[in-house]
Amino acid sequence: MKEVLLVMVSAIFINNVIFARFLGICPYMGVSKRISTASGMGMAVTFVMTFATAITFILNKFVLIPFHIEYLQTIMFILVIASLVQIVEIALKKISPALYQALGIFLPLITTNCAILGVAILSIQNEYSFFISVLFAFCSGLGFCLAIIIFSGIRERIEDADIPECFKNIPIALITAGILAMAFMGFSGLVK
Amino acid sequence: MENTKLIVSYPPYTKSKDSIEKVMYTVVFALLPAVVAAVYFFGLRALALIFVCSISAIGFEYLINVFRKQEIACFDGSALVTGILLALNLPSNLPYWMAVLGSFVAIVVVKQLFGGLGFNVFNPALAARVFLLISFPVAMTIWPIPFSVDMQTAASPLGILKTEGLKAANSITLWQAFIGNVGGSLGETSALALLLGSVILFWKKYITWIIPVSFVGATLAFTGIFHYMEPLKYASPAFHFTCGGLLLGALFMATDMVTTPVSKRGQLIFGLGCGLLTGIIRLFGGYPEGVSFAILIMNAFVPLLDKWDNYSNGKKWRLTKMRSVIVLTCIGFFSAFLLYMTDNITKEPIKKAIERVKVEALRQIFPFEFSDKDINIAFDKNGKEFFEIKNKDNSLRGIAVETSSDKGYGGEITILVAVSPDGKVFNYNVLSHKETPGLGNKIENEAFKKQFNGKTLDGFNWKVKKDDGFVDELTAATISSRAATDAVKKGLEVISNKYFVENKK
Amino acid sequence: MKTFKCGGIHPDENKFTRHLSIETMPMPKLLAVPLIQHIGKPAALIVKLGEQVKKGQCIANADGFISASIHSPTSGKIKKIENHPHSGGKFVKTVFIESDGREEWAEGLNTDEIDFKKLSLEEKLKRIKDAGIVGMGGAGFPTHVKLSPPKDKKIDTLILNGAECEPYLTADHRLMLEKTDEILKGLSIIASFFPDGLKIYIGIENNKPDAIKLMNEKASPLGFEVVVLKPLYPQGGEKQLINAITKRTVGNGQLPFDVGCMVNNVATAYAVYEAVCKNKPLIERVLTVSGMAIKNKKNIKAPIGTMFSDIVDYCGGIASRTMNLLISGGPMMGKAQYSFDVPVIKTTSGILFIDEIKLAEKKERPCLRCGRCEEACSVNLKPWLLSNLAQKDVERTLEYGLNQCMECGSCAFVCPSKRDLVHWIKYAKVMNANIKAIGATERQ
Amino acid sequence: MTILTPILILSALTFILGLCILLASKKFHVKSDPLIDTVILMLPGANCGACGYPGCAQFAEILVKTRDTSKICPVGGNDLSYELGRILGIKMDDAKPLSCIVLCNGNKTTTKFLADYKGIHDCWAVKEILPSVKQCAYGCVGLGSCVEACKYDALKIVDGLIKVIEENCVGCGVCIGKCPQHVLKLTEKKVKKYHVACSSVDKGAITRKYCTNGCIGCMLCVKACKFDAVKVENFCAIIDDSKCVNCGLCAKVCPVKCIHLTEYAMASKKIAVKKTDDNCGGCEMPCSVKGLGEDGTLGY
Amino acid sequence: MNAWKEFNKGIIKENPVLVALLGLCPVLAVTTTVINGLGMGLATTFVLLGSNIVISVMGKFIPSKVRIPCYIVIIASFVTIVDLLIQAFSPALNKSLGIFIPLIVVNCIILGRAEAFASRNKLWHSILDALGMGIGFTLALFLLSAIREILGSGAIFNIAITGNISPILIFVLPPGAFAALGFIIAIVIYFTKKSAEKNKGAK
Repeated sequence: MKEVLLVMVSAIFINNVIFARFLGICPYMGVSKRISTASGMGMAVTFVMTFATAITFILNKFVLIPFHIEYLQTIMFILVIASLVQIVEIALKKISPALYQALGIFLPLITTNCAILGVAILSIQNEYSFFISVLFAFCSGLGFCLAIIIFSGIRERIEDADIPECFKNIPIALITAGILAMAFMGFSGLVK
Repeated sequence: MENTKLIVSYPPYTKSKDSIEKVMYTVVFALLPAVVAAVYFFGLRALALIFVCSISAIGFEYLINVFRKQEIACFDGSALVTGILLALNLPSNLPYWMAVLGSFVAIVVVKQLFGGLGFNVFNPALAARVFLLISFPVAMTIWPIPFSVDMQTAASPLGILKTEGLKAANSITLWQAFIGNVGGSLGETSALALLLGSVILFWKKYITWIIPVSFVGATLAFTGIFHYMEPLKYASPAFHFTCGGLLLGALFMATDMVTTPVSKRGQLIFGLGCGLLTGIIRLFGGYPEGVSFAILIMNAFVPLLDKWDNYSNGKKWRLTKMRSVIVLTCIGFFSAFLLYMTDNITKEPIKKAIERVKVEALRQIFPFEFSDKDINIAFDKNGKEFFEIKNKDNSLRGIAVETSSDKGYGGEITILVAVSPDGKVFNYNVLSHKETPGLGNKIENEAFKKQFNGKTLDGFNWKVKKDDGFVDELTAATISSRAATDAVKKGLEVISNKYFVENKK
Repeated sequence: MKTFKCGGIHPDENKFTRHLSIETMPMPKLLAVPLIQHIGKPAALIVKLGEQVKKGQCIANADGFISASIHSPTSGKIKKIENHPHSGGKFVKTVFIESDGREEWAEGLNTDEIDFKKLSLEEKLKRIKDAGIVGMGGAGFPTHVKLSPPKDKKIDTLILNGAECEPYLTADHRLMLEKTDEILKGLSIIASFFPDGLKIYIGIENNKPDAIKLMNEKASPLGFEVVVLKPLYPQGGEKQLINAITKRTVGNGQLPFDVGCMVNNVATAYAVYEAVCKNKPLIERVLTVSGMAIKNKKNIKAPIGTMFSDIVDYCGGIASRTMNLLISGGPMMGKAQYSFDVPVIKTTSGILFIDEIKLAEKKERPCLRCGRCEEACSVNLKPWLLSNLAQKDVERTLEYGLNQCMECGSCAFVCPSKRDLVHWIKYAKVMNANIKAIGATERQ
Repeated sequence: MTILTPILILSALTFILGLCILLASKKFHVKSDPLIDTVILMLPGANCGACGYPGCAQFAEILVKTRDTSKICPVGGNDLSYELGRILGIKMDDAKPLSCIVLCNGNKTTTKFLADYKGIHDCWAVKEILPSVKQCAYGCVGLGSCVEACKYDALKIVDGLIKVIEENCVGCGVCIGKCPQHVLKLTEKKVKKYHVACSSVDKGAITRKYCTNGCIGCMLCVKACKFDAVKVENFCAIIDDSKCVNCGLCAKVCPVKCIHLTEYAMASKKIAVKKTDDNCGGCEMPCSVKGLGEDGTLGY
Repeated sequence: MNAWKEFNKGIIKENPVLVALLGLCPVLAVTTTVINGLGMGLATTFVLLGSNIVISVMGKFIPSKVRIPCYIVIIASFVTIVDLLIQAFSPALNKSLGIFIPLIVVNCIILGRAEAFASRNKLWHSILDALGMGIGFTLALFLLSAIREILGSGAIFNIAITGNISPILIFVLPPGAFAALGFIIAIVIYFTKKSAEKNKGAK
């Protein structure tokens, strides 16, 4: 039980996927203009990340290791993730157009999102068991969600402040992310 | 009568005498007791530091106003308040250039870049303090002792609690901490002065009572629960109340109007959140002082706390036919073939590379030269790898083993220890660590490592000087030094019970 | 001492003219009577250019349900009818009457007092309607409409509003001191419109002790209860006064008669007395002339239609060259004027001449999100949120209770950054009305 | 043998995944008309509502469904209509390019200011407390509510008066509704365009008091115009676009110089006219009319 | 389009990191020292070059429906090659870049250039474009890592230069990375806007 708690707290707060590991910065900067799109993106990333980590773990355990083709790890993972995203998207469009309306536009963005592949590879490198690595992926997704929702809250508030001309949107967003990362460093060393 | 030029604007025409200048200068007035206490305890250097911070804050704001062709608003007191608050957060012996850098970050980056007064999301003084704390960990965590004439330094009560544990921290009486006769940054030591100053703010209603009360309440509750559960391990809430930056943060930092929620409900959640986070970081976190981080994190939640939003619509997506399956498959086919070939070519080099890294490490820690051939890898019962260096007549010249200790400040430290046949340590080499750069990573440099040379397992107390061992620890990195000593000791134990016990037996 | 529970501010009172008794102003040569002096449709003109009219003769009839008729304040000739500046800030069709000095009343008007008990309800209502009586507190809602609320609404309390919380203004205060009996008669006339068993209060703020003492002596025998109120702005507002006296809160979108209350201004009660007992139409009113920049401050009873310039001459002219703010009404809810030839109308409760207000310096600073305007708002809205939304996305302001705002000005008063919150809220109201109008035209 | 294992595995994986994608797209196929999307891509996408529909997407949908030739996107103008027609296989009638003009010329020099207004810089906000910042209550207030509304930034404030930048104006008409004084008007983009730059309905004497070149309703232009394209309605002259031939005679006779000429370079089709005494042949008009342009051309 | 303009555009005018703001993940993560920065830059350039060549050659055959998975597979194979090469020949670089080498696959620049440019243009232009983009990317990495190393750890190419003034450690840590990149991009926008006004004015 303690180990589960450990993994959860470290994945969400300490080595947060954005602030400590620098994974998934492109969608983080791109999609966080408004809180509604940001939360949509957060949920989509969490969902796909958990799903992808589960499948890549199985793939790794039953295909890569027995056949000693670890070097195919990157290509197999990314292939699975890309196709998975496309299939999920088509299914979503048919089953529930409303949910698709909320999450649909983010799915193509996810294929080029470093966080998904990053978390999958990290969970392999850390040699977690199946349950722990899925939990790790889910909590990293939550960490991403937490970071992007706070960030979009701030960006929406400073949208019409008179920021100097050359600092509008992306540079000021980067500086805000910097200060947020500084704040989250408070959690470092939390887990003994 | 016709010629009088009438001014027309929208009602109301009489306005209260309240203004931004009045608010800000009242806050400055409320900070005076803390400033006086600081100067009383830490001498004129404190006054100079406060002066430097305020002047540079106002100066930077003036430059920004001129640069962005805005009308000059740097004397409206907000820059002065930020300057003083920043100064009260710093140790009194901080070099001046760091203080000026801090006020640059506070005024230019955190406040003006976000759009100036009223638009900044993070509390400028606080963000600057955290910036300095992370950038200069050494300078910011050494606090001069009050009344000390030659600037002797010691850790703040919280620092002692974090590194030495409760026993040492209890030596400071609560009353001393309350009036401020204890190590710490300028403003946070004397709780009495802070409370005195805040009375005027409460009376003139410039700060709401909700945030300070909920903030301090949540912190005391959190620390209280843990104190109740394990009185030996965790300090009492009273200790947490008087020591550290809790009061300075709750009364002056967390109640900054611009960066806190407007609605009462939002302020309550903000206060509770700050209190909880402070408790977590103080009891479990890496940094001794949690208030600054807690408030910064809660500042990020403020837009959400009083957010309002409407939902935006999505976009369509399209797909086509069968041909794609075939093409995808053959691409997969070709890439697999390509990768197989590369793996074949690079398989040996990779193995050799890993070998070379190990040999490289070995060569560094053994004082004598040896060729690759002399290395022989032996295994003990539970499969632990040992590197034995053989002489020409394959008698033993040295043994090396990889051990690790997870008591490091940032987590696990793995090292490679080299020992002579008769159990004396030659040297060790740190393979991986997550210690804080600049502090903990000093366990890698020679000065620290030389102490272990020639030491044997029994006959020496394998502890740091603080726990009356022989290793004198790195200043402000006691935990890392203790972890390194522990790892070397473990290496010696493993080697001794493999080789020496067998020989003895 | 009672007061309303939510919000409220304490502007400094500056009631300089509280000791000066009311002076009747001589009839000026030229009078300008605009056709909009009340809430509702403008009155329909029934006189022609150059026609000779008598004092008190009706020159424009009420047009539609919510409207009020307008009477000639003097006997004389209609000089011209044209668009003329109005104290509300817009150009309004105005009738100019040149007085011939004879002050000859039209027949049947200005009779000596008769006992109102003899008249039937319809008769009393007809007299009030014909006299063109409107709420004199500043709103200007036609009283005859107010006195006939919808049948299903039961009224059980009647409140006489003597609060007068606006700074500088002392007209109601002086009226209560000098015309106490007439006001009480007017109040009982109003009370007679409702079933008996009606509780009647008279709300007076504590800063008028003499009025409270006098009213107590005169009112208690008649069974009216005088309630002493703690001085707090905007206690004069209907919702706030009802909450202060009866602890009932008039919710969002509700009107006073929804909670069984009826509020009338002191001056309105006096005008009702004159209309019913003396059959005199509303052609003059008491107002305060005050402010640093006027030579001698006065409480005057001026005929409707007197130009501000005539009043300035009567009060001794402008005291200082740097006077640059002329306000019709109080400093909190009144409107600044851009010229002196603006006429007094039925709802002008005061004229202020303020000197060298450095409005230029009071530049708008960024909002500090201090939340003080939220505390001050007496209908608990969020003025800072409404003014931000008004600049960004006007339609959303309706969700945050824009239409509850009565523009009392408390939020702009307390704001440390001197932001024009009330102006932005008014701007939001106008834009939403536009959007609704455009929506309506598109639907046809 | 070991070479085969990775190849087989990877190919198998790609095959399975390809198959899944195909199955998924077959089973979950959703019908959607690609034509609407191509039309949406062609439209300017400013969602300005000039075509009468709230957004370009809705305009495209209705255009594709009804194939109604009268539906025009004024912003796109002729070439867009031609393009749409080609795609939808129908002949669209060409859209007349529109442009916006200001019916007021009351800037700092020509008119006096009413009072020192201190408040929100927005025309609607002024109307709440003052008839207008300037003494003329009908003219342009000049605080730029329309400038903010214009997506193509074709309007700008020049010393207290709105000035239209012809090249940028696409005639979407969003600014018309945004002006409290209704002094902005959409007119056809002709080569030369005369319009009366005033909308004050006061009598001449009063107008003259507060504005040096406001229309005083002196009827001189009505007399001068051969095509009775000008008429005066309650003391303010109005030019009827359909009848006006832009000969410019009324502008010359106007005593207060209140009829202004705007040149539209884009729409100019200069016609060289032989200058003869009796009949120039250009426009079947007796040549005595001196209204021709300086370079002897008559813009249509 | 002449060759030089094709090559040149990637470096300054359309620099993938500073102007198009693509591929920020590796840029922020590995630029703690200049060597890492350059290492990552070169690795990415190699992958970009390889994938652009292959994709521009096969551009016509790939059906539009599955073009993303195809491009990803091609890029992934190049990335794995680079990964194995680095592990073989410079373990130090491998240790410091760590997880970010496999992550080049999802680097938006490569997929972006492949989809936007390589699949539509001839081989020669694709190569030039790849080289231009690669060098632009490496330049940006070099710039950012130089600043971070000098300010953060007081050294350049791991040789200490700032002597006794204690370095500002935050630049080596994540917050410093975000802020430094933010400032650089702001300066780039400032100058591009200024030069745009200058030649607009001139025109």
